[in-house]
Amino acid sequence: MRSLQDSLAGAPTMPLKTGRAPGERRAAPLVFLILLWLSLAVAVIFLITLIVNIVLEGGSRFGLPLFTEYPSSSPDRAGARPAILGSMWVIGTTAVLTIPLGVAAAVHLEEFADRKHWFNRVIELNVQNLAAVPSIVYGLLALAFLTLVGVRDKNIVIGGALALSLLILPVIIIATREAIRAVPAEIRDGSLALGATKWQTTWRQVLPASVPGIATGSILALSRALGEAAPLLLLGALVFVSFDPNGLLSGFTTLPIQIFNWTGRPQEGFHELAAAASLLLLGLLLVMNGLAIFIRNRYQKRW
Amino acid sequence: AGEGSTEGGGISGSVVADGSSTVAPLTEAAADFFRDEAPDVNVTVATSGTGGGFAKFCADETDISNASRPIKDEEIALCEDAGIEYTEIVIANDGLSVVVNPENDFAQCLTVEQLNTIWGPDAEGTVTSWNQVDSSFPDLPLALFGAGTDSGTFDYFTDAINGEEGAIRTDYSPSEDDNITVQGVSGDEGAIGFLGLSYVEENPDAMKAVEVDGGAGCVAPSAETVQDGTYTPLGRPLFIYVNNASYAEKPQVKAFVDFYVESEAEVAEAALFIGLTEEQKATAQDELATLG
Amino acid sequence: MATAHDDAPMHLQAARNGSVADHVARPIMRVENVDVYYGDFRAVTDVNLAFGLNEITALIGPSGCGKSTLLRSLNRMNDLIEGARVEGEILFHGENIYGKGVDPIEVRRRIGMVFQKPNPFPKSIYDNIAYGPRVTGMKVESMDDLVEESLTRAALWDEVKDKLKQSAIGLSGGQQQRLCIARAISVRPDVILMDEPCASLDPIATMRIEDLMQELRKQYTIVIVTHNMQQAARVADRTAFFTAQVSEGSGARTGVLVEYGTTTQIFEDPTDQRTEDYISGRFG
Amino acid sequence: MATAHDDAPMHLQAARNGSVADHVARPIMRVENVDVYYGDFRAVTDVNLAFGLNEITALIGPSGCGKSTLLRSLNRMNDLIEGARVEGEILFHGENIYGKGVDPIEVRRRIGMVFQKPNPFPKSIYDNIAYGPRVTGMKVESMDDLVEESLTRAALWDEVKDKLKQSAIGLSGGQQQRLCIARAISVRPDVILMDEPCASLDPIATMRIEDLMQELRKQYTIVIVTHNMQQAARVADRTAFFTAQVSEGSGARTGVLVEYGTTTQIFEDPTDQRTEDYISGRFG
Amino acid sequence: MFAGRARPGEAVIKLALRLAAAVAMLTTIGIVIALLVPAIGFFREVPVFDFLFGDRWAPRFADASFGVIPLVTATLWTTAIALVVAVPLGLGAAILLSEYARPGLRKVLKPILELLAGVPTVVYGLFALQFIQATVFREWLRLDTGAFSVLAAGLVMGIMIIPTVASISEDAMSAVPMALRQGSFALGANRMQTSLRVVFPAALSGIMAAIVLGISRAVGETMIVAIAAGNQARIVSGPLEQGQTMTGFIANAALGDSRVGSLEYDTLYAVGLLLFAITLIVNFISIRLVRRFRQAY
Ligand SMILES: Nc1ncnc2c1ncn2[C@@H]1O[C@H](COP(=O)(O)OP(=O)(O)OP(=O)(O)O)[C@@H](O)[C@H]1O
Ligand SMILES: Nc1ncnc2c1ncn2[C@@H]1O[C@H](COP(=O)(O)OP(=O)(O)OP(=O)(O)O)[C@@H](O)[C@H]1O
Ligand SMILES: [Mg+2]
Ligand SMILES: [Mg+2]
Ligand SMILES: O=P([O-])([O-])[O-]
Repeated sequence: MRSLQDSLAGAPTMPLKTGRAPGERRAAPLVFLILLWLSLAVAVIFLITLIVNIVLEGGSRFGLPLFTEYPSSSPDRAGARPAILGSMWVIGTTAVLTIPLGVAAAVHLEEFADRKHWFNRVIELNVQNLAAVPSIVYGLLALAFLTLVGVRDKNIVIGGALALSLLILPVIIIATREAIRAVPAEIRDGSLALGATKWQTTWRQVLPASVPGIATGSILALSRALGEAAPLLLLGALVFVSFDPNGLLSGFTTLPIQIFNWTGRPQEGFHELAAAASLLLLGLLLVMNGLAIFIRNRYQKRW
Repeated sequence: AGEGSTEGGGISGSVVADGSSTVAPLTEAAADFFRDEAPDVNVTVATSGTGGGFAKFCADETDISNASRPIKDEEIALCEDAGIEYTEIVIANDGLSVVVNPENDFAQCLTVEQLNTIWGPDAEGTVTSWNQVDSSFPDLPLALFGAGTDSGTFDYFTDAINGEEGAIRTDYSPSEDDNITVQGVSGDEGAIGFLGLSYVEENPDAMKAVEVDGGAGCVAPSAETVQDGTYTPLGRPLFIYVNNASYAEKPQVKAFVDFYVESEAEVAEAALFIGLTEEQKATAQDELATLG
Repeated sequence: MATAHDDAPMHLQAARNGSVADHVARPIMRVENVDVYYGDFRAVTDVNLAFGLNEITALIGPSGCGKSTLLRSLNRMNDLIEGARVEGEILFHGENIYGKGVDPIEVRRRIGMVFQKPNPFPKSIYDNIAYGPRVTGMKVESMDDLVEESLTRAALWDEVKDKLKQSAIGLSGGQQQRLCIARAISVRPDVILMDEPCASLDPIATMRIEDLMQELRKQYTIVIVTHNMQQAARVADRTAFFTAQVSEGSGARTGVLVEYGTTTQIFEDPTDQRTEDYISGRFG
Repeated sequence: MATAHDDAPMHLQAARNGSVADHVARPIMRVENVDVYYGDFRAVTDVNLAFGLNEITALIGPSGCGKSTLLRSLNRMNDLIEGARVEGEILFHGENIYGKGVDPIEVRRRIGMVFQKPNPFPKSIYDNIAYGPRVTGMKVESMDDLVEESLTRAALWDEVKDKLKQSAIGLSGGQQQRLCIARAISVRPDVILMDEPCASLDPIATMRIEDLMQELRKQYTIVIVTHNMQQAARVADRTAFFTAQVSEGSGARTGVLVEYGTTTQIFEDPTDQRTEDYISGRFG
Repeated sequence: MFAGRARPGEAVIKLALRLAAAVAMLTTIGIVIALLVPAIGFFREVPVFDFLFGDRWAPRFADASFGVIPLVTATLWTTAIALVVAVPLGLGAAILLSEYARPGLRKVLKPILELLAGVPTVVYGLFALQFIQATVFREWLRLDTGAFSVLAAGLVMGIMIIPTVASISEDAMSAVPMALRQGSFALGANRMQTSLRVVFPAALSGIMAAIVLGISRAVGETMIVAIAAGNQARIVSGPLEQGQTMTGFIANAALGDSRVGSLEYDTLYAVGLLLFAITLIVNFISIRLVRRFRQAY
């Protein structure tokens, strides 16, 4: 132990200016920090390379015709109009099917369910499991279901939406539960203590307060659905569609499928088109992610 | 009923085609052009492969079935059981091409026997190097790519080269997507693959077609050699099968098919195929007339 | 009152037999032999208390002795906690609020609550007040009048009357807490429970709330949990002192009522040593 | 000392000029004209204090007056909070710990800290103690001895010597807090800062920690923040009373040092009215 | 006095909510039935043993055989490669975000990272095939590899699952109480020591869960492997070889068409069932781990 004298002398036994040789202990943390940044940098550089690649290949094809033209056997006059509309139809239908269902399920699990009851425990476990089931399995499920109910042409908007809805339902349930959980208990207590019922509390306090979280989660889930190809492939969505889809029973193709289709063509022009469509898809996803982030940052309350 | 393109104007409804991915670009091109005639007709062209297409066709799920080979006996039986009557129409010609990597400078011409050596079921696991095909070839590992098992191309190739449909070594990369075959062949010096002529013409840098000796000397695949029948045994006709009932009852199907046959030359050109000979076209039109 | 073979201290005996509770002049609520459990854990045991009409009763005691638990069981807010269970009877105007056929929603309307952290809804000031009457389907002639009345009683009207449409989140902590009191009043309860209502407020805001309580007690019965003994001394008519008893066997800590009496008696002349230790700051 | 034209109260003047601080016999740390900011918000202003060698100094005052803020600035723990900034000088053995070239890591090793809630690492008891010496690269002859010594000084050795390999999470709250003290000791600091170290403990555990502080002060200088005035009265040699001053213009609340002196003086003979109000429980 | 009011509306609503939640269960039951029925048909023709342990996969050839081992080896390779990429990079990013980045920076970096998970897998697949494999591996690095490789597919898949690993690990690390970090800093530890010796171990089960979820993502990913890993079902013995994964087979088979009830159709479902079973098992492990990390402090 240091002597009293040392302390009284007014000078520390060791200076606070590190008593160690510079670099001796500084090197490791610095290298570590560089490694950390590097791991992020690798990911970001990869993303940039990917985008640059696509822009180089498809940038020249990214124009109005991509949006207005129908697919064609000639790359010069081909566009992705039906695929864009098809994506909108399928994603729109998916949203209408999934969001109310997902929110309702989440509300049940979070606000009403008796967590000890086996039924609810099984459902909870299920939701977690379903979130990790490969998307292609949902394609198999939708295919089997449509076969079972006797649908002949499985490549219809409602069929695709069914597969994608089941795919993102668990994602929406989980996101909604988190949003609901983030609403502080005090708000619920305050409402209930006034004589509000549980449902009134949920409907008037909890859900409005969790709208930003639900919106964020739903947008991200839908953007995932927008980029999915595998399950739709199983439903036979790899088709040439030369018309605008116009209803739930209409045939369709989607952007990712159209991209996949074009890359399978012999002509280089189609590969450029595929890149241009990829660019469009990436742009859409960027917009959706951006929107989600905006909502998250702007509206999510810090309680 | 007529074949005039102007009459398409008022027609609406849907036409469903499925089947060969080889033939699909033709039907797609036809659909593409047809939209100018009858914008309200919705034509979908799916690509389940020739066999898959017939399965749906005989289940009455489609109006038109694209095929890169003639219908098989068991498929005929299937259609008969379901009471589906149909008409076969030759719609274009193709040269099934055998392709190798552009770096490959030794395999200029291969005989059918040599192809059989490479692709036969017995070759599985044993024929792994080019010099087993011909001792003058270098000791370069073989890498094989080709059409997937659902395709008419597969059926046609196995029948023509190995003498039995579906008989082939399994240690090759089958794909329903021909562009993957292009990628595969262009990416491997020892590669060999088979696919439609259009892919060869569109990807001259990625691969080159070898000449095939079907007994009468080496012949390269081209429009002429296919049309004049000298590119044997891999020159082949491409078909569409039309559901008679659809043709009779759905004006949009009739209009589309009539248009398709009428404009086969432009369609074939757009889809990078070889058009019909005069003779073939006349036959096709006769077939339709009897349905008319 | 104490039986000879029982060695519990006198006053505890008394409480157990309900006799101290009987001293409350005009009891509006009575807590009789109440135990509160969380699952298997008994958080509070054997409480007997009575709350006098238009009186302020303070519940004091060290952290974890179950004050909040008991308070929440007085208006069935505990129902909402999974596994929470009340044994014994809690009588409101003589009727057991845990009795069969009792609607807990109605219980909560009649017995309002104010929490430790002000918890205004993220809505306008007006809507905060109007919420209770709306959800309970109260017949209201003029909501505007009711809002004004509630805010006036909570001594907040003058400060907010010009910004009723603004979000309640923008108010200061003290204003928020008075808003919560106004909100509790809006559904016309008989009793108001308050769980450390000033714990997160500064001294000036605390003083205002204390003054407000004195005002409110003319019309309401108030039960307040507080950590601040001075506060209890300042505002309460009666004080109940709780502590946590460690059971010898399991080591589980259970809250017990040590002593209950007028505030003057508890602070100046406690009968129990533990009360005295606590009051004099020896622990807690 | 006070200049005639200055109307601030006497003792504040004194503090400002450092004269009260000068009364500390053997100061090991001095706080000179310190303001602490969080971004633009000035949480504490104009503090002058000195901590005497081997003394226990208590910082008391109502919630939010900046006690924790000041304490954290004494060993640069504030560096970890975004936007936190210290103005003025904090001298340790005469050297400004915010001076150029000073290594905050070294500052923290020399000036240890114990927190309000016990925060043992989810590791074994042994590893909890060994952690500090290991990360600071202390040259240790025998880690086992060091662990034993630290635990012994923290009056925990006997209770845990047979389960050193067990997780520290399994200890009781009081044991955990003593473990945290042992952990702080293990790197041989000169000063130990404690921020309400007993706030989450029961009376018995509190008592043990208080006894321990008396023991530790023989070798260490201790600065303790406490809410519990009785605790300050029991353990501290000197007491500094802080309060929050509301600025008239902006309404911002800033912590100020009201009065600093021996504990006896502060509790028995406060010079400032606010101190007296606080001590006598008039607010807080 | 407290007589309850009848609230029939609420009962209906509660029932509706419960039914909505039950959809999750119906989905699982649906998956199991949808996969099991055709798979049973399959196993009537092909013994389970031959399926699970056979080393030749040639379901649609004249000389058919149904040994799934080749598909499994390809899946193992792509998954392993993906993890080798995603785990270190994902954890690095997670530590950076949770322990080093200020809130402002985090707000920017996290969404950028998350974008990686949003890129359509078709786009990734093409990038793997045309850029990584063709340009980088063959042209620039002159690696001895063909048109496809499990390495290119696995690598890109690894990048894709970085956000999955990073985001869940970051959650786990952020959940470690501030008090532990403060305890460490107060002892004179630096940020690296605090991150690695205190935060990381405390968050370990959450981190494990993140990795396990990454595994199930990689096993189930379809388009990238279907496009870039190759289509030849053979036992893969090195990263530069091509191979067909389970998902790759399903996608490829779906490009053709199989009649309901045919053996080809059933084969699809047999492989689907195996895939589902694998992800299910992996997932249960993950849920277990997450549960443990919730209890930790
Ligand atoms: N929701 C709960 N589930 C289980 N145990 C609980 C719950 N709430 C409180 N407890 C336990 O019940 C006991 C009493 O807690 P309670 O909050 O009523 O104490 P308190 O006297 O209000 O303390 P404080 O002064 O800290 O608020 C404590 O041991 C606490 O851990
Ligand atoms: N990290 C922070 N960022 C911004 N402001 C802070 C931060 N920490 C504390 N403050 C503010 O600084 C002021 C002083 O807080 P501090 O925690 O030091 O008070 P305290 O005296 O320790 O109070 P308590 O007794 O409640 O612990 C308060 O107004 C508080 O809101
Ligand atoms: Mg409490
Ligand atoms: Mg503090
Ligand atoms: O698609 P195919 O033409 O090869 O059947």
